[in-house]
Amino acid sequence: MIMIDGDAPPATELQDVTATSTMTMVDALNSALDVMLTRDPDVLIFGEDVGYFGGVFRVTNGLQKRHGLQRCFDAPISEGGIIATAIGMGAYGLRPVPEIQFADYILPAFDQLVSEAARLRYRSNGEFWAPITVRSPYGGGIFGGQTHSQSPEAIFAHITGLKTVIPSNPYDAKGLLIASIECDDPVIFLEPKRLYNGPFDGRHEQAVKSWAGHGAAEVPTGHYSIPLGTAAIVRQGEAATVLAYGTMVHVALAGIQDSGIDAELIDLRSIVPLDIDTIVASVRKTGRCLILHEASRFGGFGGELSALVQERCFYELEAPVTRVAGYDTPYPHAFEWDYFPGPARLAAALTELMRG
Amino acid sequence: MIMIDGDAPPATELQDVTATSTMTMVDALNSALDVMLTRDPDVLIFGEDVGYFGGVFRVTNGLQKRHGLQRCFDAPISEGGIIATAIGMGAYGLRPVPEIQFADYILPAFDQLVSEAARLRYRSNGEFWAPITVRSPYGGGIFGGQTHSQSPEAIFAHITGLKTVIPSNPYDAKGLLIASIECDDPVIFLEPKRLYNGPFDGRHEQAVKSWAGHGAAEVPTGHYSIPLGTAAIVRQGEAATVLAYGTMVHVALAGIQDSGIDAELIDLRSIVPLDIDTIVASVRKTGRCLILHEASRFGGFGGELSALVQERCFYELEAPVTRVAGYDTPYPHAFEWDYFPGPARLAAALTELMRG
Amino acid sequence: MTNRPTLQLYIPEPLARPGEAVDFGGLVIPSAGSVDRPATDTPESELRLLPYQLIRVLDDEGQAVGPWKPEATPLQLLCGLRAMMLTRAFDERLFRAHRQGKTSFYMKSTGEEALGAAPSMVLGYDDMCFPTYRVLSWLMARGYPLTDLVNQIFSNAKDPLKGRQLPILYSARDYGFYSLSGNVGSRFGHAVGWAMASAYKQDDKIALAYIGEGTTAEGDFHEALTFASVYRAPVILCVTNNQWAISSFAGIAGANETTFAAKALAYGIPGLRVDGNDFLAVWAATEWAAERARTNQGATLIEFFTYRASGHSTSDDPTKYRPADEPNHWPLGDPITRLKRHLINEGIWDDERDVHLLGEVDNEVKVAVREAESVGTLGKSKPPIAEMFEGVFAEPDWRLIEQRLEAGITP
Amino acid sequence: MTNRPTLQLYIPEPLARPGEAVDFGGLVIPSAGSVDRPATDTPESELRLLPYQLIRVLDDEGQAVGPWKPEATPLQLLCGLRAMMLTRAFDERLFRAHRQGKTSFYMKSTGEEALGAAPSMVLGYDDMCFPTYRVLSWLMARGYPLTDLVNQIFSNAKDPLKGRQLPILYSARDYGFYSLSGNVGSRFGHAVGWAMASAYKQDDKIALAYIGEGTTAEGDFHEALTFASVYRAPVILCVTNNQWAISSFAGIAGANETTFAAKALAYGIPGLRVDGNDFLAVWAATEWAAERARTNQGATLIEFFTYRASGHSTSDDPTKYRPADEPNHWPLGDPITRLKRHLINEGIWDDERDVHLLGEVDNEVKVAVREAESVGTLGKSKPPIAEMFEGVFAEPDWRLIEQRLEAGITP
Ligand SMILES: Cc1ncc(C[n+]2csc(CCOP(=O)(O)OP(=O)(O)O)c2C)c(N)n1
Ligand SMILES: Cc1ncc(C[n+]2csc(CCOP(=O)(O)OP(=O)(O)O)c2C)c(N)n1
Ligand SMILES: [Mg+2]
Ligand SMILES: [Mg+2]
Repeated sequence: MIMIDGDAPPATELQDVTATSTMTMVDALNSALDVMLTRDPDVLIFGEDVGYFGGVFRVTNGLQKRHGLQRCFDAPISEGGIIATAIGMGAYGLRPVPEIQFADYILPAFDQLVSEAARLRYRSNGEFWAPITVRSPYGGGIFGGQTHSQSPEAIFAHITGLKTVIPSNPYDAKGLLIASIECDDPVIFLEPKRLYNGPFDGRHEQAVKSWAGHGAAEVPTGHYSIPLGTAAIVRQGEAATVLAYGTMVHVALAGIQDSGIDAELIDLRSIVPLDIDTIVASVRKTGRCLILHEASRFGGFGGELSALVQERCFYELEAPVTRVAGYDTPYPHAFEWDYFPGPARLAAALTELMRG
Repeated sequence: MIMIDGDAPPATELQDVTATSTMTMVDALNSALDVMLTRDPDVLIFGEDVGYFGGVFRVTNGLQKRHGLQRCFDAPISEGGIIATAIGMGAYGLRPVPEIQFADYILPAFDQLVSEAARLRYRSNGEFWAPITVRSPYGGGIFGGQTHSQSPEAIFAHITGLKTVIPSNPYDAKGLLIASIECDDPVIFLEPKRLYNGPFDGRHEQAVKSWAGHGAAEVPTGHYSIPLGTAAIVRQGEAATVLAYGTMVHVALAGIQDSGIDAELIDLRSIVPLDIDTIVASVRKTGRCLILHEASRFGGFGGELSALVQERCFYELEAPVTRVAGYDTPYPHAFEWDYFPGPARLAAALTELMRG
Repeated sequence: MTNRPTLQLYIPEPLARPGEAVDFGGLVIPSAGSVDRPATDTPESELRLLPYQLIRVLDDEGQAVGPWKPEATPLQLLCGLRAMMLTRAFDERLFRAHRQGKTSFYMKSTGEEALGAAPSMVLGYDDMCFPTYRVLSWLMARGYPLTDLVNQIFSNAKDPLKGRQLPILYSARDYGFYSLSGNVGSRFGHAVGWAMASAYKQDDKIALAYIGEGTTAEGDFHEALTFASVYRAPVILCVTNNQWAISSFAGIAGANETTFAAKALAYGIPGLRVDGNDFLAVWAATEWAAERARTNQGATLIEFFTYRASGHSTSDDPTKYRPADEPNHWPLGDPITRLKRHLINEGIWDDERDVHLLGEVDNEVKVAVREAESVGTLGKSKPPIAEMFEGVFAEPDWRLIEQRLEAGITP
Repeated sequence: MTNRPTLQLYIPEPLARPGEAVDFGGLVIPSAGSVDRPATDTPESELRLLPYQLIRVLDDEGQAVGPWKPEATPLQLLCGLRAMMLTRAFDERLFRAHRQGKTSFYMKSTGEEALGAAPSMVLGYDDMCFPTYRVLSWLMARGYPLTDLVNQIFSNAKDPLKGRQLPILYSARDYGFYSLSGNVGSRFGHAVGWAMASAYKQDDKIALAYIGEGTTAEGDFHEALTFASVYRAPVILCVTNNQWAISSFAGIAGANETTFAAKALAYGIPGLRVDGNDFLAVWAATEWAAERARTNQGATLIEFFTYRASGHSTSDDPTKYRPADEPNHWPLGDPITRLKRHLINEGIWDDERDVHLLGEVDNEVKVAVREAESVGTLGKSKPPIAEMFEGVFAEPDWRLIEQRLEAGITP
């Protein structure tokens, strides 16, 4: 389903839509939370600085004022405590939407997410479960240095019982966040912070773009959701398949343009559940596959994608599945643009892929 | 270098060897710790129940008595605290060898390992570093249920700055543990607990085997080390390459025998650093590759291996790189042998691989 | 920088090891009834000595004395006694079942039976307990079906948890008993969140959580207490200080430096230190804390001072690290014996009835084990393999569906 | 279960928000000199009121009074004043440098300059400080080269951390200043391990660690204190309670329920609560705790009661969540002004010299910035790209070697 290039989202994905308005990704996420706080009294939000102040990225701005102190409040600086509390609330029957201020700071809560949230339903044979949605800004491109830039999706994708969702534009962000909150499983909802206020394509030397004018920035003001596990075909093409998510969707689009290669670009939107059918159909068609992610390459989610693609499309492949990713170093402050897998690296790899 | 099937370890890997003795993996690990406590006053051990009692798997048995209270002592039940303390000691100049009682319980310390141990040298430009070796029993096959059976190696392999080592026999266990302790980088040293007392090949319905009589159970009593990042070719073969580590090395050997296929079996021994040359050379020769691990398949380390192999050997591959792994469920108590990727699954996949 | 003393690393050690004479370090046991019982709305600033005292109700003669004496009825006390005796009988038999190879693992709560039983009776069925693996007596006090327990322990075809969990890591929602996991401490904060949710919904349910004294060292403990304090959650947070954490004595968790009840002071909430082998004191302390929780006064931390009379689990041999006769010297006695003496003292119980009850609970356990055995012990019977793939998510995704097929299960 | 009160979820809120009158809740400030100074070997059981008091030395007139008055020499105090003024001048100019686009990020420590400066002078160069991002004054008191600081902030070719770190996350081993990381709290336990290592080696070095009051909620805080207590580590653990954690007031970390110093009671170690804007009180408390550490008496927790007078960082606008004039009303004043008044009072300082010093430190900073600018500001200059691949491990593995080539770097 094409939507980044200005097409309207397909009607099947919409419900309840009365009007749209132009939104940044921050606006769209805020709107999703607002809609859910309004519709469901069991939804509540807490996290560091999310209450009166409205979050360091302003995603929860105004929600405490509009919905009351109990619905959106500040939490102690204790990521483990935040997630443990959310799980307990979830087990009670609420649908908490905790925020972790940066995805880098999810790690102190890793045990809660893996040993508890992800396993509660299974081990209790369905007596208890944790319908929590953990929102967290992630990824680089903002000169945040090592601990405000990381992309930890691979370590979640490996955990049985967790879902991991990553939007790339305002329209998806809202629809996927609503679907995540309504989902009865624990969801890690990673928000590409570099996309909060504009569709960044990796051309960092160019002027900053805003969402205004982008097709996916026209967002319904009401309730709608995008089913988790459905990828979006952002660009149709015949020569190769590019798999990406988050910021890298825009980088890929730019890189494809630069390369002049007629690549098909798939925005995974959620990595668990993964839309394997869309991926396989595309690679069967193109015979070539390139995976782009910002996280370090080794052990990253690209490895899983690469393995899946060659397991299922081996005999259709005309060249090795290729990965373009961050280097196997920590995220370095001064070398942000050297580390960042930008459009030039993508274009070069794509060109190389066509030679294979 | 072949050594599981009874051959003597190659001389280049040995130093200081005066005598050997028959050891279980527990004995060999204990011997490694003993040797290092004796040689280096900066080596010390702490962890839950490792002191007077000698560890729930007896790996530190007798060390407190032999080397003194300060060299091997009990720690509070606080995995985060244990690793944080070890990092501080490492920064001071010691070489702590903390034990985490089960790898499942490393998770509360995940932030310390990732954000601190792995990054300290990089971010301080070498002013501080953490030469710690975190020992932890891992893997299943002992009816330990969900939280005493997991194999978390994939989430470490993705972390830049961490090394991850996994022995499969007593000889390697000692040599690799000594190398890890002597290494100036933080090492996650995962001990396949099902191999502690015998070479388990996944044939759970058969009588339990002991290490006695196994070639790799003849272990030098003195100091020697095996360089991290060198795989061992456990079985030479021409038809396919099987990559495994830990318990799965023995399972693979059994499965290969059952299948009757002349597969080459590589024991990775450390997954970071990875001996890519040995892997690539083998797959180039055989044209087929199968990866076996106990952890859940999705997002597991097999994905990285599969990606690397097809990136580097695509034009030599005659069939898709195949993964045999635990299912994408938590580790289930009653279904241990259904979950466990045993020799039958390996043999079937290998047979299938030869058809490809 | 000269002339400085040489630093020394201090490693705490217990007073006695195997082969040495038992030494409880001259443990001072205040007499029963000696601690004041403040009103539950007393400000925390006036409660700061409580964590250093020891609340006891039953004296050495089995009299219930002092301000903490609860208003439990004779019938309630008899039910409590029964629950504790049932727990012990169950533990004995299932421990043996493990030795006989019928299951992979078992853990007893010998000596700590009061800690689950009394709170289970004080709290309501709407409330929720967040257990450790050592509070089976909570379920016993509520009549949880014994056969279901054994089925779980045997992971057999009738296991209520479908073979997914290690033995004794029960879940029993209808009995106010939250799902256990193997990780110690990681549900302590869930209790706080659950209690906050009840307050958020303006309901009237409260939560109670247990944690071992060894496990108080985990970050989870502190995080739970911080949230409980900041949001004044209606929760009772209980440290079961049974002196041992596997082979590590309580000093490794800080017991040489202060009491576990004193950890309450860090959060500005009341901390009670209670004789955990005194059923009435446990009852009374739970009531006090429950009243605080129910009246929007927030959380209470309770240290139950007790002793782990058996080994840690079937994998453990305590004579390897503590004097073999240490359990016999525990100065606070045995909770069952002490409650029994009290009931005899009160004239509502006698030795004859006691012997009869012992036979009765033992028989109940025997019947339950036999029933479970008829379904099958570990490995002899198990739920359908399809159960391995259920419950990972609310709905399975393609991976689970494919793998179920791969495992030979037809849909 | 009927007739129970309805529960209510309590969410703490600060007393004043933007547009409202500043309200410090009638904060009671005990007079300087009013708190006893116990001997450093006093048992913890006799120190349990200390955490609820407030150790102050400088009174409103700038007199140093009471038992905590330290023996710092006039020259030491002047050096302390200089370090604080230098810190403030540096903060002002580098904050502006960020506004001018010369770097990506900056954080000031305005109002908290005493917290780094005094301990830096009390401790030795062999000791180790485990800093937060808000104790630049530690380095200033030890004469760390300003240009190196600015080079780090600009991530330029002369950045001592080779462009790998976010601005201000310094590392300065030779100055007893441990490597900072972006995660708050995660080095608190390193200080304990480092101190234990010193004791293990029978050396005489001690450690000092800082943590923000907001960050005390992390599990790391509790774990560090547990280890420090159990092993009696020679470490000083300091909570810098500056009332705010980004936009969250200290009540979100539990400040409404008790003091941060009282958290010491949970571990059976002494807890001091100290006027953090009083250079002499900070000095004296550090000396007391250092003496305990050096004499094998173990750890001390100190709460420095202070106020974050500026925004959290360059990304923050504090007028969005607190009254704009709140900083002006902080009842404990400004550490620089107060020390200056004291020194004038003592006759060793005057306004003229002060103005001169102000110009001097400002100029020093200006020169350093200019020097760093001549190397280059962020993005205009950086270390060789090869540095990105260095230091991941002691020796690079094939991945780094391959990728270095891929990035166009010839070996
Ligand atoms: C996170 C975690 N770390 C370690 C363990 C291993 N372990 C299981 S029980 C136990 C001891 C717990 O002692 P305590 O908290 O005192 O409880 P008790 O057994 O005495 O009731 C340990 C260390 C675990 N299960 N989980
Ligand atoms: C583990 C972690 N969680 C969250 C953050 C985001 N963060 C950075 S500073 C800060 C506030 C810290 O407040 P406090 O501890 O009071 O220190 P102060 O800034 O007041 O000195 C937060 C939440 C972080 N850096 N690390
Ligand atoms: Mg215990
Ligand atoms: Mg603060």
